[in-house]
Amino acid sequence: MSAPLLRVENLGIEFGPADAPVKAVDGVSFAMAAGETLAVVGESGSGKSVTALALTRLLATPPARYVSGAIQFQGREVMTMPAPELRALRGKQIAYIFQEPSSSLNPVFTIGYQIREAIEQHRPEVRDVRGEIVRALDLVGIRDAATRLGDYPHQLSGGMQQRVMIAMALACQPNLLVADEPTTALDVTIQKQIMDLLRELKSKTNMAILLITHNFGLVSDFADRVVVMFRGKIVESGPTAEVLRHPQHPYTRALIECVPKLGQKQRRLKVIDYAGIN
Amino acid sequence: MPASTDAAPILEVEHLKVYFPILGGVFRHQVGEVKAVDDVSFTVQRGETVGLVGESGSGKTTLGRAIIRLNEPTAGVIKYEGKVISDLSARAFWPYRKKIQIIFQDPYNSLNPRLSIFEIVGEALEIHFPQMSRADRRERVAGLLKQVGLQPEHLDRYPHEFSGGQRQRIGIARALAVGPEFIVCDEPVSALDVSVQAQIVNLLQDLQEELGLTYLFIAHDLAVVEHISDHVLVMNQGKIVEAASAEAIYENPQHEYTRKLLAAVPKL
Amino acid sequence: MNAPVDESYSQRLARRFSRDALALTGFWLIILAFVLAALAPFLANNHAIVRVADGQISFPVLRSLEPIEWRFLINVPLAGLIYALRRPLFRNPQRGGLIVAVVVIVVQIALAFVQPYNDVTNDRTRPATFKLMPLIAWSPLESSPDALVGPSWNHLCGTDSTGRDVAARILHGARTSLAIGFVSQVIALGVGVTFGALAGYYRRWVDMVICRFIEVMECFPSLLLILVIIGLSDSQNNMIVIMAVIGLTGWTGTARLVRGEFLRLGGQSFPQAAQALGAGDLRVILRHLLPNSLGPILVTATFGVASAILLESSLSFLGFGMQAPTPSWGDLISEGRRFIDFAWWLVFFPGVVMLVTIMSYNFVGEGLRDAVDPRLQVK
Amino acid sequence: MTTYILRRLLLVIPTLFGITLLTFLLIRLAPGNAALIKGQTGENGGHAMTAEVREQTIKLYGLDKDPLTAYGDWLVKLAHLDFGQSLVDHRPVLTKIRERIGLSVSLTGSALVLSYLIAVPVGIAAALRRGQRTDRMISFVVFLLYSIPTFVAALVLILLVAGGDYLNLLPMYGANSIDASEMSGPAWAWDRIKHMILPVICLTYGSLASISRYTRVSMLEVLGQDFLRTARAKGLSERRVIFSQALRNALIPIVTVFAMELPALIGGTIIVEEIFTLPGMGQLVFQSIEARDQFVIMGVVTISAFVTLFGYLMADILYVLVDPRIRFE
Repeated sequence: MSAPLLRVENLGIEFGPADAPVKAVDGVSFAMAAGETLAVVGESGSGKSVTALALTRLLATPPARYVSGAIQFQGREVMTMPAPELRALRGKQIAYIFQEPSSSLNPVFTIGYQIREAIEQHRPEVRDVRGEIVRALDLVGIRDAATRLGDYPHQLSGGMQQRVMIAMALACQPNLLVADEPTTALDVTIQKQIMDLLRELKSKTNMAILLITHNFGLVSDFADRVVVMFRGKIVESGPTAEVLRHPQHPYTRALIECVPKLGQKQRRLKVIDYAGIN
Repeated sequence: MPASTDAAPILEVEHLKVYFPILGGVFRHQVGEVKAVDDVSFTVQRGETVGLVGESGSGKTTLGRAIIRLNEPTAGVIKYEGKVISDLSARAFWPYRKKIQIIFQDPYNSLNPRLSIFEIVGEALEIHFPQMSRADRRERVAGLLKQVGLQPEHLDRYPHEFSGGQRQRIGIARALAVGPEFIVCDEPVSALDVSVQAQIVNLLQDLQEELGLTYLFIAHDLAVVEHISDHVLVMNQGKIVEAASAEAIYENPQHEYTRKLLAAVPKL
Repeated sequence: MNAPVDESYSQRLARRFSRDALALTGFWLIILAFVLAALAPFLANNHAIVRVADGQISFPVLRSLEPIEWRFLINVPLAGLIYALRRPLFRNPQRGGLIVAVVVIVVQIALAFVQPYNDVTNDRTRPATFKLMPLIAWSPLESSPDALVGPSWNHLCGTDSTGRDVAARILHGARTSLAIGFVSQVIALGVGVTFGALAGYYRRWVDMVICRFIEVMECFPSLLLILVIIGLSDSQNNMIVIMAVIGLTGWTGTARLVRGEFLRLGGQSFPQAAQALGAGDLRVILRHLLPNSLGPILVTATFGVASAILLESSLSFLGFGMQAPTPSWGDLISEGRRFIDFAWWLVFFPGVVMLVTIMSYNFVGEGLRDAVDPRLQVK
Repeated sequence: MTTYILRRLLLVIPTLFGITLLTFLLIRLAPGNAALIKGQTGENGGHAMTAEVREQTIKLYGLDKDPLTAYGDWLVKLAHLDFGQSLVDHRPVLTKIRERIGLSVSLTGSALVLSYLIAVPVGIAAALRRGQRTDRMISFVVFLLYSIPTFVAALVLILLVAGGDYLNLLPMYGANSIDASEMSGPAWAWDRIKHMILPVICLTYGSLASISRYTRVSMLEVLGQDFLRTARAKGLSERRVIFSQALRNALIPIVTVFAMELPALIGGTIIVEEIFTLPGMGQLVFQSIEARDQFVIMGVVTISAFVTLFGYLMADILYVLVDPRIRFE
């Protein structure tokens, strides 16, 4: 295999006062190959979202502080990248979709305009921007795309809003899509639609996906590899099937076991014994 | 339906409707109505857990709130221990507030941030047992905290000093303070991490065993509902589309919507 | 995020507030202004604080005090002392407030029988073996032979057209100005909180009616309304009338705010939990909703005090000020403006004092707003 | 959207009634008139009331009738904008107001525009540098200005730049020079502008604080929103993120707060017109209050309230027009 698409090494991010820092991310290292799907699984406060935002230095400093580490995307160092280059990376190479589609879209601009912004920013060569926007909306399964261009975000349902977010992210054909809990705010049936859409898009393009989630269930038939985070550290990583079937780390095991499973009625749920985790 | 139906049910809901008016037009007159709960009937036996599952907007929360009279029913009858409680005045309903209680979803805004844990849990006692002395109240609240897995030292702390799971325990202690028989659990674990969710679910089950409580357990997570419930009601657009035992819902779903819901749950 | 976990809401407020240097300075300046105003008779008076003559020690300044000043000087330290000692003194410290109230009322009744002295002696000129005069040895209403003289050691801020000491008048006028700001806002708060709470809690038609009422009141420019009310009434423009009129025309902002807070908090589940427990409306309002709206209420009240002091000065300028025994700062400034060409001190000193006070209130308000508004917290 | 606007228009009706009721009560309960109702003759605030004045007062406000009929009659008169005649010069109140309203409107209008032009950029600058020295400086300066009573500022300005001992750049008082009637068009306009500079400054500086602080809060609120993260993640420049994405959201509430400034500005004209002897509504109402010319007072009060109400109405409609969340409901 050639050089990895993304390599994160010893990433460390802190919040709070310098004398009593909260280590949100503590020595995290992982790599992704082009076209690969990697899932980062962890509970709230595990540092998974912070890691995702750090990939293009989207965390505001302050309050965040990058204390250590290197992030290489296609061989280029992101941590020291000057601002114009960084902006060219964001959206063009690495695109994001977020947890809450309703607050992630600007309420005062039409969805067409918000997609247009991305295209105009990164693909100035495109002549027929409108056609490109319609194509992007078509791709994510929004019917009558040409007439929905002028809609404002609040006129769409949550699932539709997330589709718009995906269309916006894909409009510049990024090499990496970071999906930060893309379905947490949505109902299960909508969640299934969005996940099916992502799976379909993944098969169409050679885009790598970094899926941030707290739900092991979403991971099993979606990700190639899994990284499990706990309190800012990676406690386990490996191929998805491997990790799910034979979790090595007690935290991973406990996390999988404490979730009730349909059709496997237990009398009591397993509870994570934090004292037993190093 | 349960095999042992000889005992009278603790709660009977018959043809319950909760409609909210849609005001519109220049004069804000009623131009329509949201049928949040639309002709719903079911019964709950003493000591069992009935799970109520549905997606957002299905009316499950409105149904739960109607039982404890946080929403006024539009039509239909709610009977508690055989007595109709849905048409009681606020004053006449008051005694039932000791018997029926509720646990809320969001552990972050269900506790008054300006009150200490003693004040929050003790308020229930202040309201229903005004003759109780402060010392007795403190003792009782300390006991309740222990019962839900917190320390009596937490008595004089404030909500923001607690984690989400601990707050949910405080909410449970508040509901237990008046000694209820029936508790509406309105998505009590939806906002929690999976590991904390397991703790709270176990706690609820322990309390049920210990105190003989009856639960109406509302959630959108089918797996959690299946785990905790004896019977499951599936709600969609204000109606109960399927009611069956927890096993049957999974083994042999009857309604198309239930099947769709089951299919959408990611499998590990 | 970086906050210590074990601090209460008010501690968190205090911490955020005290990070703001301007607000903190403003806060202490206001405290200073109130202390100076309370101690005005001891700071500017023609009675000596201590006087030794004919082998006798006397404290003439005490004889110059009005009954109300006596009450104030006895009650405030007394109340403070009882409150400070409530833990060692009482079995149940929670009742401390009640005991303070009882003691204060008893003292009030006792003092009602104290006859005021009507003492017009002037210790500045009276001979004595030893005397300690106040910092400013002039009473606010006393005329010296030197009219319209500039600042000097004798008259720190100069004298006015009838020879009265400007510094003494500013110091005593502080009471009037501070009281107007404070009392009028207490009135405005009372009305505003009541209407806002009713509208935000009961919603529906109550809200509808109250919102219309607020809108009606807001359509009248308050200065105009106050002028008309005072202009059309025949009563003497005493302090109470001015305070009441400013308060009764200035409550709409508070009402809107409280209404908004109640609507917001009503959507959260803790008031609903109380209702589910069978708590009555009054309990939900007073124990759950109101305490959680206090921060923003405090903010508007603070800004309100500043604008009330300004408003009163405008009234003085227009000739509709009050006829109080001691003039407000606004009165001093508008009296002085006729001589502004050559006696700058008449406007300058009261102007600066008023400016600093109003700014202090505004900075405190601004600091509080930054501290209480969760929407403004840095993410 | 249309129903929203119609509904807003409809809500004006109860407010209008409220305004008329309040003004009616003000007169009815004024001590002098209260005495008249009881049939007592006597003094009205030191001025002996002539029989003719008494009669007019009784007739206009229906003091001899029961309150309800009297209020009805008062409403009918209001509908015809009949405010009666001035007690001082016996001219119709409406005519007197009409002569003077133009000046006051241009005064408040220019002050409003000017304060927006200054305060909005200042507020944005403060928000972007929150907690830094610029923010604190701006905060200090706008509150310093706000804390100066209008009349003090006016006196100082006159002393410094108009006709006083220092600079003599601008006229001290009046809306025009004495010889203005002989001036040509442009010269007359320039003369008018020169007369307006100081009054407009005096009206403007006080409202800088509220508008700039409002802008700051509005902007800070938007700066914490998730969609700005989306915009940054798209690769937009920081300038674009703030001046296109954030500002558009922050401005929506700001453009509509102008109505809240109106009452303060109208109050301000009383002082400013009095000091600069400008023949506007503010001066009219002040002189009328001093002369206890109650018909003129009530006319001005009612019309000011109507104007403010119209401002609120415009603000609300503007809000609907600029905020897509309401526009497409």
